[in-house]
Amino acid sequence: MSAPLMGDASEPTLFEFSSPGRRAFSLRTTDLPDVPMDALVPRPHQRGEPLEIVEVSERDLVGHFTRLAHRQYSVDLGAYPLGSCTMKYNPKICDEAASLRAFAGVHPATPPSAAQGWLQVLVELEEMLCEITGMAAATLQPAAGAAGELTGLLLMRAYHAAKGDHRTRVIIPDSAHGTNPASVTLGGYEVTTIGSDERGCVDVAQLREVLGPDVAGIMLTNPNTLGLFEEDIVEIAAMVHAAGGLLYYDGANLNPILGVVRPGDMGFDIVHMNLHKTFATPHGGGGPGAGPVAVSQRLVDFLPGPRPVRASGGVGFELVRPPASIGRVHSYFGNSLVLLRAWSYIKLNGAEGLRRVAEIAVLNANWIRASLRDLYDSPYDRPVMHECVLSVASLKRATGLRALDVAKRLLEFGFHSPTVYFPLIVEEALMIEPTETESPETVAALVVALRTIAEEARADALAGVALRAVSSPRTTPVERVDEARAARQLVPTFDASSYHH
Amino acid sequence: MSAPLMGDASEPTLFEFSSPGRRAFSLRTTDLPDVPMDALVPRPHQRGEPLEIVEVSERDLVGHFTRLAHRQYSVDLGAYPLGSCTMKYNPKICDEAASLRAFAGVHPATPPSAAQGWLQVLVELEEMLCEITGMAAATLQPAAGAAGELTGLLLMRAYHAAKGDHRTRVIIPDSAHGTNPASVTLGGYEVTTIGSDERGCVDVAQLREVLGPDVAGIMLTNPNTLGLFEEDIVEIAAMVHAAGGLLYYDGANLNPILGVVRPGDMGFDIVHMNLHKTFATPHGGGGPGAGPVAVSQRLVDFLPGPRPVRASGGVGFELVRPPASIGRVHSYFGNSLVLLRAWSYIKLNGAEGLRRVAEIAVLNANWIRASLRDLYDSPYDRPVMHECVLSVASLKRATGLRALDVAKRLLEFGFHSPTVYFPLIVEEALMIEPTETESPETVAALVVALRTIAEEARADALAGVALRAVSSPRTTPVERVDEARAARQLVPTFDASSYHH
Amino acid sequence: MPDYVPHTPEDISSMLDFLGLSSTAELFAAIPASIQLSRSLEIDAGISEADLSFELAEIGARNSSVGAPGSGLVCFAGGGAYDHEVPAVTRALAGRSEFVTAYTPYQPEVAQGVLQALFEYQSFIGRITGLPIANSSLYDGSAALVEAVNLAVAEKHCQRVVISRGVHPNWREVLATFAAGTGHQLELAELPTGATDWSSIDASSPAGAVVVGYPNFLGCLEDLAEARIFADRVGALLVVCQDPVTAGILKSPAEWGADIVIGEAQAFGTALSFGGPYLGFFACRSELVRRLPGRLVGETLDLSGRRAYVTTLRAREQDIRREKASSNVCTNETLMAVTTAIQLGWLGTVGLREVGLSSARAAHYARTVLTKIAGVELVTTAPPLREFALRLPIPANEVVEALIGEGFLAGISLAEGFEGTEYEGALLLAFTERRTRQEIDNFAAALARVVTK
Amino acid sequence: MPDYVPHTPEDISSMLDFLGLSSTAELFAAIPASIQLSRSLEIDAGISEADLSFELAEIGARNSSVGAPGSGLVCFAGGGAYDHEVPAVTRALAGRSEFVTAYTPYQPEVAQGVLQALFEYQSFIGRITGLPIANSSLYDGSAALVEAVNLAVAEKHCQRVVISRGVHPNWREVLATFAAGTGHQLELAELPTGATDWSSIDASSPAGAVVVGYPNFLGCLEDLAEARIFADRVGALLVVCQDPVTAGILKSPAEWGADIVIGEAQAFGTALSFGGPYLGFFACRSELVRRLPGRLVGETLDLSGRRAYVTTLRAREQDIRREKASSNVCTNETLMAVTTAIQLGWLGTVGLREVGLSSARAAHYARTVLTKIAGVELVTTAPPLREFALRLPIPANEVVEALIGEGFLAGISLAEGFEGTEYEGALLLAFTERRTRQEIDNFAAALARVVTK
Ligand SMILES: Cc1ncc(COP(=O)(O)O)c(C=O)c1O
Ligand SMILES: Cc1ncc(COP(=O)(O)O)c(C=O)c1O
Repeated sequence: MSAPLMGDASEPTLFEFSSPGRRAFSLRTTDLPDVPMDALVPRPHQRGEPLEIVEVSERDLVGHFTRLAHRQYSVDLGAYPLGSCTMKYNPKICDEAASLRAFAGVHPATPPSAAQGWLQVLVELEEMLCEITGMAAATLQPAAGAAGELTGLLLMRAYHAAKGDHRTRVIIPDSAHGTNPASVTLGGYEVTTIGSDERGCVDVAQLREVLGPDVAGIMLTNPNTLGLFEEDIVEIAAMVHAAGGLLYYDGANLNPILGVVRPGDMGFDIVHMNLHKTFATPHGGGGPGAGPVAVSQRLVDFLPGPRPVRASGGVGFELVRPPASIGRVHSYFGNSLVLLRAWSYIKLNGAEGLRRVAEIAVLNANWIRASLRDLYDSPYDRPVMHECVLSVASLKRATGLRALDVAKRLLEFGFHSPTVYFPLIVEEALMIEPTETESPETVAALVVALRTIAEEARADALAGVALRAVSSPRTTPVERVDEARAARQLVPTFDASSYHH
Repeated sequence: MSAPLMGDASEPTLFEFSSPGRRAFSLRTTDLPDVPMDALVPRPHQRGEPLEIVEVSERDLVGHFTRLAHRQYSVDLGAYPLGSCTMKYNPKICDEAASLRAFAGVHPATPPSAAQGWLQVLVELEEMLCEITGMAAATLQPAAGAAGELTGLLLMRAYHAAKGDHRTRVIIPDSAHGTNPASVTLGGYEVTTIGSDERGCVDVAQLREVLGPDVAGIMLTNPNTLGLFEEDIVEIAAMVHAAGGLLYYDGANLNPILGVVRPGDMGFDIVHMNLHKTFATPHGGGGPGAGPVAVSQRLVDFLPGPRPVRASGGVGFELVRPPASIGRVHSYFGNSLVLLRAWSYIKLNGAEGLRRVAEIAVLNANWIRASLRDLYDSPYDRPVMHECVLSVASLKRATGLRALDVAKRLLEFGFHSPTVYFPLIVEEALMIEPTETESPETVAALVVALRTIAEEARADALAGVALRAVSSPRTTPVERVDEARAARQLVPTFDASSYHH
Repeated sequence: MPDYVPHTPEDISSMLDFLGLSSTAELFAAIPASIQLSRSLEIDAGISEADLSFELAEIGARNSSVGAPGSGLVCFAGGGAYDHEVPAVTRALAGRSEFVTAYTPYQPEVAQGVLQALFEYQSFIGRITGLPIANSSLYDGSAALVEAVNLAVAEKHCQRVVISRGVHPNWREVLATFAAGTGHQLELAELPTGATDWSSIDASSPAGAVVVGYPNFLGCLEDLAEARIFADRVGALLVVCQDPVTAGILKSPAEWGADIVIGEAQAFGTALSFGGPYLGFFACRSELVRRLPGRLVGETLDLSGRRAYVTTLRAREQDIRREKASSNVCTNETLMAVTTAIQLGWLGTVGLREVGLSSARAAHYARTVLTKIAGVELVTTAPPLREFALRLPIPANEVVEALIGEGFLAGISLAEGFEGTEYEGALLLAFTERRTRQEIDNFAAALARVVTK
Repeated sequence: MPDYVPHTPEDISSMLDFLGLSSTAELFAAIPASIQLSRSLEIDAGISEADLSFELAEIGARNSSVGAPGSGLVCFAGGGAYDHEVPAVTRALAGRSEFVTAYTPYQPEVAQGVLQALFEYQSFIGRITGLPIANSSLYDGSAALVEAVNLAVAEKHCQRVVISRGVHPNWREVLATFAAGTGHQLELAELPTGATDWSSIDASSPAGAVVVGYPNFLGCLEDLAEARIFADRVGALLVVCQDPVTAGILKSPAEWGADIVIGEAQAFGTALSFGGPYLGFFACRSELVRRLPGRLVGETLDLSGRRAYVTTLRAREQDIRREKASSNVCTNETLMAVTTAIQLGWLGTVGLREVGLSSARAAHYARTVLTKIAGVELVTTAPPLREFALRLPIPANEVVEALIGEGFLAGISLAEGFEGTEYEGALLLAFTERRTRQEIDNFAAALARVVTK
């Protein structure tokens, strides 16, 4: 198997580098007696056939994964304006923090007396997140946003149950992220979807209609997924509370409100945060994340346990179980190393730094919106918060250009694509989130690229030729990928592959 | 300034990302009194204009150098068969060794009592290198091969001088690496070049002619740069010694002789080694290296100092000055972290591992030679050691294909090029060194690529069209680079650049 | 303090100008003034990176870490979190910024690196579990368990779940937490010998899932044939929580008839990390693929016919199916899956077997040595493999505390999840290929001192 | 033991077959049997990577390192090797395997990464020294000094070299070592005040090079105007050994009239590393470019007209010019040059100035505090900057040994290169932006204890 690099051949799977007898591993010398297999494993449990996984040299292992890395876009390579994902630059110092032996080498079953450093970080992080959100306490256990949502819904359920109040429905706007309705179902509730009004905000009238004694609560994203702040939030909170419901804040995108406004002050009872977005934990290609959930005072007793707290004696830290705890939601304390990164990030930025994040994230997003609204539709034509949603609808009618084509063509300009086709309520949506770490120059270059794509489409349509964007990308490691084929002829593992060489 | 990535635009210089007021750095809080400049620096020494270097954000810094890295070939990306360079895979554990605080954090002025670990590594490495080369002692100070050569020549000079013997010439074969003659000049000697015979080896008759009382010594590379073992070495050694000269072994390429044959046993008096080749220190894009020099007993007293040795008391290690030391050849102890890597590499491989390196390096090289000699010329058609030199001469005459074109076209197949036009005694030379870490599959793929290139050239010539190889490479980060222009219109810094944007 | 935002004051004012604004405060005009924060956050001022390093060192010194060459505690704790070898090469490759700073692979054309690595991860998990389908990661072992039970319940339309007490007690607790939402009914099967006794469970009413560990939390080898028979009797899917490190020496759960195999794969290259991020793996039979939770990468072609990878069968997922999705998982543990693919590549066929064998060998030796100490005895009789629980003359939690001072993390003191059983207060020890004879002998001596004090 | 060679026994035998050989031993048939090694090397058997880690930890524990947050010695030693801040970002970028595992950029089409980084390094060095030409690295400060003198001597056809005693004593020694080959005659100018006194040197006969430090080894600011006058008087090129960390606050050597500026750039991102690998920088006036030692990267175009970089004016180099080359250097310190480009990008204009200022500020404070200790006094009167030498009541080497036990690397005890001068036995201290008031106060207290004991 050769090792294609600069050329445009694809990279073989690791399995195709395998050859019996090759090895990369070496292990400690243990000097342990060499007990025969039969003394270690009863016959019926012993494997018959050896388990063949792969046999490669360290050299081929390194070549393979280094080449794979060269086939991968990342924040470190360039701008990644995926809406709702907050792909900001992540300080390298946080990577180093997470690789310190003194933290990374601690076993989760270490008794609290020997893990005081970890407990301190967790408690301090909880305190800082509560200050940021304006809440009373938080659990750091949920491993990602969706896990936080479900935890929040179980807290809601426990709260109502403790009052003997049986409620069955949770209200979600149609612009919500898909995890919200999915979490509601797993939380044992029914979803009631409500629409957005012409401003792109919750339709308050509709909300009033669906509120009732069976409503456990409402889940809101604010700013919502259109990048718009729900201006009626105070009124909404009063309405929901009046109906006996709780307000859940999807804080996946906390970036634009840091130091500006706090969910607790808006009237929310439960807030989850995506530390892997706002607090600069790199996204790892799809995780790990961390989705802490902060709550108002009335929900504190229900939080998951064990919970790191300041020791009752005043010195040090200990683990406690809240009196009416819903129980664990993670094997241990959550994604601790992600939590350590977030702690580090907040320490580095401080109060002013965090507010600056919000200001510039919002400034960048508005600048982009203002620079593109003549060429792309701006469905709810108002200033935005940290991201803006544009639409390719008019361009599509005029030229055939789709949001997907814009996304693919943009790759050829050296940028990652925005989020497309979300939120679902906007036709041919492009959801652009520049974040605060991209410079004005980079943001301007992104605008130029997006303008070029629109203008190319117009020119091509006028000339009656096929749109350039439809055959893009061509300068990427592979050309446009056949997604339908993947689903039709499922090849989920190398063993199921038809490409044996 | 935008940040081009997947596209084929070139990457701006860091200076072009600069904008006044941007910053990446942050420093420790020192709480030191804020003394005014005039109290720190006398007026005449104070800078007038501020020194402007660059002002960029950490985000742009990371983006820039990550994109530069994506424009760079490396061993970790694929095979790098550069002859005479031994671009083998370097175990990652050695990188970790070199980054350990306990080693990397030691100041060179630390007293020996507080640097015993370092001295132990240096002494043990010296001992292992002496065993590998069959010599009595070594200095680890030279920072690279050429520095080792010069050190060796100064040792030669000191040796003769101590005997009151004034000699003026050093003999070097015409196949020698360019550093050899350059070092001879700096060592204060004149170069006498001798030719190679039809076997590609030292012309013994010619050597006999040039030997005389003014000859300080001879520098030999064995195997020589044709990849051939100097079969007459025993006779040569006897001749040179009889004439009162010393034998210098250019051991830059020690790979093929590890555990097989030792320069000391061949009769050499001085040996330099390139640890950055044989002992798996990554080459760093052109350094750092390490070029220890090992010597026979009669030269030990002349070695550079300070020299780490086992303490005379028997416990621990100390620094001594050899009685007739030529003096320091490095600011401190040499490229210590490179030395630590080499120590680690030898420890990992052990005696059998090192011999295996030699065997497989030689096996791979011979396999390549045998697989290509029908299409490329094999000027000295004999089995080789760790590398083989082929020639494009016949192909050039038949088709116009040059060694340079082969090199450039090979890049498109995902391989680095071999060394070209060296050694100088072979017309249109391709010098191929696969090393032992490339698998048979990779070596075979390299052969296929080289065969394809030759066959393409024949086909193109037959068809009377321009050779494909002449316009290659096209799939690389830049196309063929205009070297003449670089020399003609020298632009050695950004400030001298005509590309201000 | 460091500043990760590139905008200079001039940048800001020219951008504000363009927007017709005169201050950044105006950017937030849509937010009612009544709720805007009128003060600074009460968070300390930012500190420099250098100062942070010193603070991290100071706080970190209050932790006892394990496994560092030449320092730290020697680790005998396990329970889903193990001190296995992580070579430099795994750290170097998994730490590459292209993997670390990428998002979920939404644009496959520029995400082939992550996608192919995940495809290879799925292929490895397929081989280790013996099943044809594996997803591309879940949060941790507990999350994988929850998803497995949800799948089984949905498939069988039956919310009764029979779970062995031999499944990790924390995972069982997570399952119970989430059952408050789903309404699943959980029933516990006991461990008289250390292995599960299904006979005491009512087999006359149906169940959706039967869940068992292999080896189980107490380190015992379960008779999966019996578990399979029991699952068939109650019409349930058989969910096996596998210790994947044992895959090289044990029959695969699929061979025993498992329908779903899940577990924790921290052991393959991920640091102990005080419990996270870890890696939940999930594999199942082909028929179940349309209920698979989480992401699945499939092989396909690009327009020019080259092999390519993409996330597929996405119609199961929450962003498309919303409240009808097979799971709510979105962000998962991709980087740990990539790490695992690298680590398994490093171990290879021989290494994986060797790690399993060496771990079992160390446990075997330690059992012999430790049970020679007066008052120390094995609490289980079922066959052990690389973990085992000991009854000690004094409470296990005291022993653990005492031995930290001697340089050992002695194990896990069994409490939660074993209340009222014979295992409460026992010490659970785990062994990996990194434990040497010397370490075990030293540990035995220290343990003997502590329990006879 | 690990095996980094991929060949299986089957691979080997089939390759041997193809070559018509029956054993690997036959591959070495060209080597006379009489000299072939008939035994194994007497080197221990290979050990595993894990075992190596333990061995490294054990040996490393016998070193006292400096500067680690929260542990190690607090560093007051300098002399060309400084404890400056190295941020995570520099380590991360300079550690990328594309930079680390590349060779010298012989094929520019696939080496634009290293070439452009070197071009940027050259540009930085140009600005720091104030000169238009900089090469792409030499081994260390001493090698740069040797090359500078060689260039000057060749340019001026005069082997007399006048060098200030204020140049690093180790570098002076290296220069002397190599002068045995070149035949240069070295003459030392003394430092009565701590700065160089050229007046006692014979100015009537010509010289090729005049060499001076800025600031010099004792930390003093030399009057470069005087040095320039002296160099002109003897017809020599003026070579200045610059501490580049001071460039942000001091007039550049070029402004003072230097022809060649060299020095050690370890301070910009490279670890102390027990003395290497370090980085010798080299800059000169344009007219001297054809004698420039080492590699030079230039900007050019590719065939399609895009900006590209390549090593240029290669006719100076040994592989082309052989015995007539301007230098024998081949492998240099590219990775450290790349590191420096990254580090200077991180520092930027403001950071570079700040580092210089803070270092000077720390030295200023320390001078005040330390000279209050009875019997401790400054040995120089020339203006100091960020280093200075103290006379102590007891020998400096004893003080250094004693203070290691108290957690300090107190400085360099002056001996070699200062024999017989008033500086012999003094303690040379250096300061960087990483030294805090607290550290200096603690150090002063410890020093007072030691010298009054
Ligand atoms: C608005 C919103 N809510 C919830 C989520 C889910 O978070 P996670 O992916 O961490 O589960 C996301 C992120 O994808 C999001 O953008
Ligand atoms: C045969 C030979 N001798 C000497 C050298 C010079 O070594 P270095 O580049 O380390 O100075 C080399 C390497 O380039 C070489 O291949």
